[in-house]
Amino acid sequence: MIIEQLPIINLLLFLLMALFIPLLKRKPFKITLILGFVVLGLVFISSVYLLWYVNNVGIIIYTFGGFEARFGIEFVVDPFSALFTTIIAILAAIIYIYSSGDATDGIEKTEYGRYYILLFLLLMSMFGILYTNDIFNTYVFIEILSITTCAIISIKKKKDTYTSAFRYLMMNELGSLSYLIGVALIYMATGYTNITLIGESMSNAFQAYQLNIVIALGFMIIGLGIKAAVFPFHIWLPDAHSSAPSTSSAILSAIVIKVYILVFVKVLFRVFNLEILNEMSISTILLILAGVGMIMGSVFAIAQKDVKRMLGYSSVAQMGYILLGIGLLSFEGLRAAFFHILSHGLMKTALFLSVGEIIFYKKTRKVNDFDGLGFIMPVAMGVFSIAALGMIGLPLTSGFISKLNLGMAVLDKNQTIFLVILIISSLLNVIYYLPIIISAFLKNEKYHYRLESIEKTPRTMIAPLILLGLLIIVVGIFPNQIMVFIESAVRSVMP
Amino acid sequence: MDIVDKIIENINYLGAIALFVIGLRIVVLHSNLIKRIMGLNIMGTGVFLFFVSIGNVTGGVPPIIYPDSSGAVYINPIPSVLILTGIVVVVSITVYSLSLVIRIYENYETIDQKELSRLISEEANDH
Amino acid sequence: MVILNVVIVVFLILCALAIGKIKDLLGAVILFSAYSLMMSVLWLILKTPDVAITEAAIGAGVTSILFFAVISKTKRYEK
Amino acid sequence: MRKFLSNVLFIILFIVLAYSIMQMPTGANVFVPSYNEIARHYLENGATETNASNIIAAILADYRGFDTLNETIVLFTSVVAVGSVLRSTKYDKELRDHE
Amino acid sequence: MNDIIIKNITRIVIPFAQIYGIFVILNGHVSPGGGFAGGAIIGTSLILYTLVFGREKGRKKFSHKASEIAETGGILIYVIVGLIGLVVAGRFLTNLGAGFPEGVIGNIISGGMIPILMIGIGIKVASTMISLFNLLIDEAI
Repeated sequence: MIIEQLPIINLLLFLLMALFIPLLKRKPFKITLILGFVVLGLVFISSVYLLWYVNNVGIIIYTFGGFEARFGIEFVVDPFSALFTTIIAILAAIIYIYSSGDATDGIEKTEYGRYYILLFLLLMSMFGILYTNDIFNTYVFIEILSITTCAIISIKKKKDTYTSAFRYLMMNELGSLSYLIGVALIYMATGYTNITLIGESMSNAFQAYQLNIVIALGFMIIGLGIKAAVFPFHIWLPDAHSSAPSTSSAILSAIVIKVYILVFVKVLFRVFNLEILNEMSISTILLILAGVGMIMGSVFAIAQKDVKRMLGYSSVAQMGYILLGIGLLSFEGLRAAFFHILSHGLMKTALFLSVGEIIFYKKTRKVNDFDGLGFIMPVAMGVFSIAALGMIGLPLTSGFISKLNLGMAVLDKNQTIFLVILIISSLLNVIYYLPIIISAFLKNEKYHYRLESIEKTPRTMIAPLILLGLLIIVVGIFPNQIMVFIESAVRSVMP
Repeated sequence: MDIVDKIIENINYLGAIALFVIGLRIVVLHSNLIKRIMGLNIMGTGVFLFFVSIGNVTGGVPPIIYPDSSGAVYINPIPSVLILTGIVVVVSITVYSLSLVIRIYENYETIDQKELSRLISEEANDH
Repeated sequence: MVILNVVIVVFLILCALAIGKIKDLLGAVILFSAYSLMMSVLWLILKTPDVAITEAAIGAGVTSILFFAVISKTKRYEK
Repeated sequence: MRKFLSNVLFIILFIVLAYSIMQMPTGANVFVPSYNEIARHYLENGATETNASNIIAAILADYRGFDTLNETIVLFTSVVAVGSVLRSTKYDKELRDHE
Repeated sequence: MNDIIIKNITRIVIPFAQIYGIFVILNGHVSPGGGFAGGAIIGTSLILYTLVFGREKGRKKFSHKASEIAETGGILIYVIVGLIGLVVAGRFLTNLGAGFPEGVIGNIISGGMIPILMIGIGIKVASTMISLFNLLIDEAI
């Protein structure tokens, strides 16, 4: 059946695209771009089809080489992985169209080929991480992801990108090796690498070797926490995300750290199970980390003068929101977290891409230089405003829905203190986003820029921005259609 | 001497953990970038040693099956396979980070983390 | 065999500590390649010849050469 | 002082890990949990299922072949990444002359 | 380096090293070794050649274009073998079920696709090692 082969075909399409880019070096670059777009389109169609299929027919289990799952490697496409691969495909397609507008800021022309190779390998590894049902296979995919994420930062040949990429790489590696030693401990206690089998034998192992399982979970949480920029481990993020080219920042901030948090969810709920988590009172630790992150991320963001650094710190705060939803360990909490992964993905992509356009044409990254920009670049600034209002949590945007859900989930678990933190964090968001919008639309510009610059903006850059703005509003007005898929994803993770 | 016997019995695990911790210490505390990469390698080999010790069997033989060698006890082959993959991954990471070190040295004339942070903050103040 | 195993593990730990302490990066790389070689011997003792061959070729061979190449491009002494 | 404190921290980490490992079934024998039916299956049927006498190669390239594919992709990625950081200027010139 | 002893010894050693590497790759499924180890041995021998005879000669032996082809070629072998399994037996990377030659256990020709994959891995590792080394030393500061 062809439908069973779709996950591996998705991965192979990305891989073959990456392999064929060097062969197209002598041809005009447009051919590569169009081919890449075709690949992304095919993958998008197949992931949407898979999403429909797993929600209506049943989950797909694919084993390599025709062996039983426990002997080989297994792919599982369930509502969880199908939903998030679709989201990644949408965001990646939008970012891809934007980046083809010849405005990948700071990347030399000779590096375009390599940039797209790395981009497709990055997408492949993220799809693989979501599909695979094997903790060691996850590790290998995570390593591909680590190298490619660092490489799409350091591809911009600037002084500061090298240092931030190096620091990011070191932190990433500490994370990977922590994850790997967690895998080793789990393998030692259970003897499996397949997630389903580990989940079945985990309760027995926990009875026998309690301390070791706790340590394994600790290593995995720390390892994935470093990679997902959970609060005390976030120190690499602002440097890395702000020095990267704009399209890379959008990918890193909107997609990559989310993928790590999804692995985190998989590890928490599938490798370990709810009983063990409750017994270890892991919920409290996660909630405290989330609360501190939500406040501190926003506070740091207020202090920034550089727009991209500000957005980076804002991501730290938003990861706190997602972690809050996960830390509640309840159906509502996980639903809110998954919805926020989607809505934050949309909003952060919109913010980074619109800022990227502003940086590309105005050559400034200072927050103070945004005065009067709303008249010069109405589209970029308009989308920026919609996304920023979404971040604040205004009604009619997707951010409002996720905050509403999160608040209800918090109340459901009687953790009123976190509702207060949520509101404080939203207010802090107002402090750093609103002045930018006000100064952009209400103040007069300090300097005179020629109006022609707007006309030069390629359509491939404007269209994705408008699409993102519309998506944010549409998701905010009609959340129920998407909630169906999210709820079935939550049910597949949390039985 | 019970404890000494216990240590000798578990020497490979203890060595693996010791190497992991020493490597971690070098990565976190050392300011020289090349040393940090070496620390990463040491950490990696620590984890690999841990894995391989899981699969070890006293008196076992490597899992290569000849038709006439029935009755032998083989070691567990799975950890070795995972490690073969892991070694190559660590080499790739090492090379990439070394290339970054070359570029950092070219731009800042130093490979010392402390000096590097000082130079970067000075530059930020200049702007 | 057990004694050899213990001796090698102790040697590895001492090597790792020395890599942390030594100021001369060239010396550190030489120590590192000795470390890798000992590691491959340890893997022979643990009956994983495949890993031992790979470690000897990649860890002791290629990685050390790459470290040497980078040190020749940058600084030899830590200060 | 700071160095001393951090050293103490690392030693504590080592002791905790070592203590926890001592609780595990660390004996190098065939009765540990990791030597389970999967490992036995590989050793007993691996040779006939794949027709390779080196079981490690059989697992590497057959049972877990997909891992190995990923790992060659890691190598490919590292070449591209290193190339994007360090491109020999000479090769650049060759390329420019070619165009 | 301009030392006649080193040059002559290298000339003698390198063929043996390379043959040994090929031996390790081809015997991967019947004895310890395999693609990683053998590829690394071949890569190291090429690095040795470049170190002794200089970059120019090293480039001539293993040009940039060749390394590029080898790099994509290694993965492509793997993917094509996997796709054969997908088409014939319905699963990616199927071995004996997809009709790869079984051979006699213990012989060089046995194990179905395993030797083919090992050759692919070997090519990939060897070319990666040499091209990474070239990139690192070619860097003009």
